[in-house]
Amino acid sequence: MSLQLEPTAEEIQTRRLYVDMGVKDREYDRIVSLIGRKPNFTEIGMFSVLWSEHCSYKHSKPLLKQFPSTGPHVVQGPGEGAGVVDIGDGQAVVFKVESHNHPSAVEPYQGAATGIGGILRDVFSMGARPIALLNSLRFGPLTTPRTQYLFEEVVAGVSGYGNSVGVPTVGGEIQFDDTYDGNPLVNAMCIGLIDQNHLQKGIASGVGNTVMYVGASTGRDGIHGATFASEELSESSAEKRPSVQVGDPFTEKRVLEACLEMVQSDALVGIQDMGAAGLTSSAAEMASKAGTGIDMNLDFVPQREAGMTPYEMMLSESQERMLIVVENGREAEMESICEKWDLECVGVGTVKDDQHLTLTFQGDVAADVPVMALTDDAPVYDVPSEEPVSFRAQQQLTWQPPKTDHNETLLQLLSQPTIASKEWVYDQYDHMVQTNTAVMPGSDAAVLRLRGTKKALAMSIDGNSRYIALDPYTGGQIAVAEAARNIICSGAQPLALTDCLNYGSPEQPTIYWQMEQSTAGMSEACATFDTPVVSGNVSLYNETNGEAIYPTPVVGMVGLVDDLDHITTQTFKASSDYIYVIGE
Amino acid sequence: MINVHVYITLKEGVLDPQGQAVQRSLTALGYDEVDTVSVGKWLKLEMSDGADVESRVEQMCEQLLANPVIENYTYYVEREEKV
Amino acid sequence: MINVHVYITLKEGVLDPQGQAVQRSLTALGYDEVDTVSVGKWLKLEMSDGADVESRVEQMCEQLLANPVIENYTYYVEREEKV
Amino acid sequence: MKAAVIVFPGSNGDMDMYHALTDFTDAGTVDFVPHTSETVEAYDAIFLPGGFSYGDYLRSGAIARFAPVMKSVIAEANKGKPVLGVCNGFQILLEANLLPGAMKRNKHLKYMCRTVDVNVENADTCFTRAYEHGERLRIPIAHGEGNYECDETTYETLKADNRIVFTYGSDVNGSVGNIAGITNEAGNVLGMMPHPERAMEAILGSEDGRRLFTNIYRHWRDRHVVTT
Ligand SMILES: Nc1ncnc2c1ncn2[C@@H]1O[C@H](COP(=O)(O)OP(=O)(O)O)[C@@H](O)[C@H]1O
Repeated sequence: MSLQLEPTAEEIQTRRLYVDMGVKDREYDRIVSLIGRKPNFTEIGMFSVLWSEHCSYKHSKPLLKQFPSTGPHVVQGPGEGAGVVDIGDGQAVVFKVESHNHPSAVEPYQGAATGIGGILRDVFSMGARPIALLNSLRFGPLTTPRTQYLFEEVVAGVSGYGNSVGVPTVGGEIQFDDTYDGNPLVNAMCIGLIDQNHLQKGIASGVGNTVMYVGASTGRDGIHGATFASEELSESSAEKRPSVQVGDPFTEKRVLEACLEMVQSDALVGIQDMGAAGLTSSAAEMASKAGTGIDMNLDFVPQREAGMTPYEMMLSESQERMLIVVENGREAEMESICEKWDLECVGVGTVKDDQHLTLTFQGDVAADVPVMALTDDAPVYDVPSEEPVSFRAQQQLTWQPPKTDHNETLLQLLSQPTIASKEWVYDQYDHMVQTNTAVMPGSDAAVLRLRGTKKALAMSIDGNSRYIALDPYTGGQIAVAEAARNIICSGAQPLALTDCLNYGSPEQPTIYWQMEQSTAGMSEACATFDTPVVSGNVSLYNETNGEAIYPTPVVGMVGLVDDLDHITTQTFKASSDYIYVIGE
Repeated sequence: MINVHVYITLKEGVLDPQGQAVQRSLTALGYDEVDTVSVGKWLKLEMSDGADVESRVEQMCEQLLANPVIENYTYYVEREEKV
Repeated sequence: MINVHVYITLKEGVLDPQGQAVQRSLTALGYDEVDTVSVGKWLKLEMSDGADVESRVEQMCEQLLANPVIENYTYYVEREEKV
Repeated sequence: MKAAVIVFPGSNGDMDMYHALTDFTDAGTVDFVPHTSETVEAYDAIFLPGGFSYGDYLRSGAIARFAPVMKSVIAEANKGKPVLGVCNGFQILLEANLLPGAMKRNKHLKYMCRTVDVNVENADTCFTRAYEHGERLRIPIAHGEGNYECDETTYETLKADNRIVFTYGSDVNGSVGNIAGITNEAGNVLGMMPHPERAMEAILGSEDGRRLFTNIYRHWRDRHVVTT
């Protein structure tokens, strides 16, 4: 495909080609007025990904604002690759959860694997060493071959990637329910540890500094993945299949080690993962945060395939890539670190003061747009919300379980896949590598000791969408409370949390109402437990042929154990010990 | 009984980390005449012959043996023609 | 540039858990005409042609591509014979 | 004692191995030695850690076996220095022909991470002298390709020469004779799938791996430190 074959700016407008990219008419008009002309194909592509829900949070921003996100121990709240919380002794814990729902529905092994890769990069791009992974999974009932396949492959993908990189997967949760039949959820959380003086930001500051590309070369993978992630799944999703990204944990491991070496150098100014929307999002966001611009020459971008266009390069979602900004004149220091790890590290651009992202390709300007138009000027929608008619009726229900044989009921419950032991799953995860896992999967929260101290970290990921479907406000509170209980039961003080908001289409007033209510409930609980939200992710449009999933916010919480002696586990310890029930 | 050979590779454009690693290793060992390597699968099915072998094998590939999302397959039915 | 195809399988007598699993799945899916399955590798090398291609490929197989303790290999040099 | 922990691209048990040595033995120096290093001659003992060297692409250990450092590792092994390969390290030793046999995928084709029973079959090596013959240890395993395979003759030889050092308490992955660890003929090269470096501390579940490391050190000390 060559540049000439791309539709012109005129054609894009008259044939409304932007619609296929997920850009609405009024959004297109807004783009035209922001840049003062009609965008060309590369430009409209860049807007389409950055203005997608995944990158712009255009439907969810108002809801996220209500989360408490500050606190005396919060070093970095939402907005960077991951949240950062002080744990004393000059150290901080860095964590975030991220969804990879749609890619996993299409290609479960690679979808889950690349989800793990992405969340790892979010954490090590902050300069932190990843010390643990957790995952939260939702599938349809395990009774169909398709669900069995999805389940097996997702678990294999998590295992294949996480084990290889050498970060222990220490916990998670799994729910099976009809509501996820066509729309499985794969949320992954990563926790990292950092010496606070190594903390990094994704920022392109210092006019004249060099923008460098690190890691795997760029192919045509996942082009349009970010908008894809914000669209409903439908029959035609199958046609988009060849855009599947394949993960390479071996490269990830080398990128990880190289980045953790680079962050030790003061020549490194900024670093960001090329996640969804790859080069576009990393370049635009880094410049936006610094109030600068970037001139980038796409001829220097390492390419895996021949004949790639600027559009393809800018939208590629090839994995295991990072963008870094390096002090002018000190590029060789970064190059030599990367060479040691056998990684590409090439200068692709320069930081400018003109607040424009300007791309050249084969001597021509391929795109030239104001950075702020791509990022800050993305639309934010005030969405109508409406209480579903069923809600009041549900509240009136006074259902009592019929009196039955308790033993029988207990056995029935225990045989539910959602409740049954998850050993089959975590047996496939290396949960011990790095030799810090003091409480392994199988208890309420996993606990990792902090080497060289008396302290430990507890972590858990939880959600119960059935409660939220019944009563989103209370359900939201319950989600946070459950995570907090799991942390406390392990002997830790809850510190902060990260959340992944998985819902259907926000353009449905009743679904938006669920979002509003459940996040309000979560916010209240966060305030009560004094656990600010330091990072998170939103995954909307989880619908199949018009059917939305249950509202499924997932809470990942981290707590601090002051003394290793305080670690408590779930199991009964000895016969004839007393058993107490605490609470209502 | 006949042998059916099924060959599976990644679709074009799909990243092949295995192939890349093998190619680099070959270069390091001095086999620099090798430009690219792709790593695929070769399955040998021993099965009873029948009129619809081809269509059955295709079904098996679509359903189980290959992952049509990222892989292509070809197959070859080996029937003893000599003797 | 020529393509060389290398096919690697487990030696006869070495238990092939992967092949067995595939065979069981095929049976479960109703393909009971399949008796045994063996799962091997198919590597495609794109390389420059030369007089000693065969011996070089054999060396690569012996040294790296196959593990002679448990695996056998065969290969096939594909040269464009038409124009 | 100077110990070398070899780091291949993709190794991920190197830190764990390092801590096992530095935190629990009196080994004087423990260095990470990169795969590109030309020599390990200066070291008294060599450790190949777990992980996924070169992604374990093609076959586990197959590519790492040709890393530049391996020439010297093989040379030092042949001189009789203790060489311990754990998990991926074991796989590399097999590929390098320092140990006989090969690894296949686990019989259930899944990666497995759990703590298992491991029997000490030979308590008379420089690695195991601190254990009792027949002692049952609790040691974690974490691998997808630990299904040890060798031909009948090799197996008989291994048995006859007492080179099977560890076996699993039960058939966990399909290995011939439940083999979990073997040595070379001279007894100075040990490859094992279970991770003794993950069994060093009660807080992590088991201390049964400690004596292996302390004994390597003691073995060296007995030979090199003149006590009066
Ligand atoms: N996807 C998963 N990955 C890793 N561990 C998991 C996963 N799902 C469940 N577990 C582990 O299994 C144990 C039981 O999980 P679950 O049945 O969800 O119980 P609970 O309701 O107490 O959280 C927990 O320790 C959890 O960490």
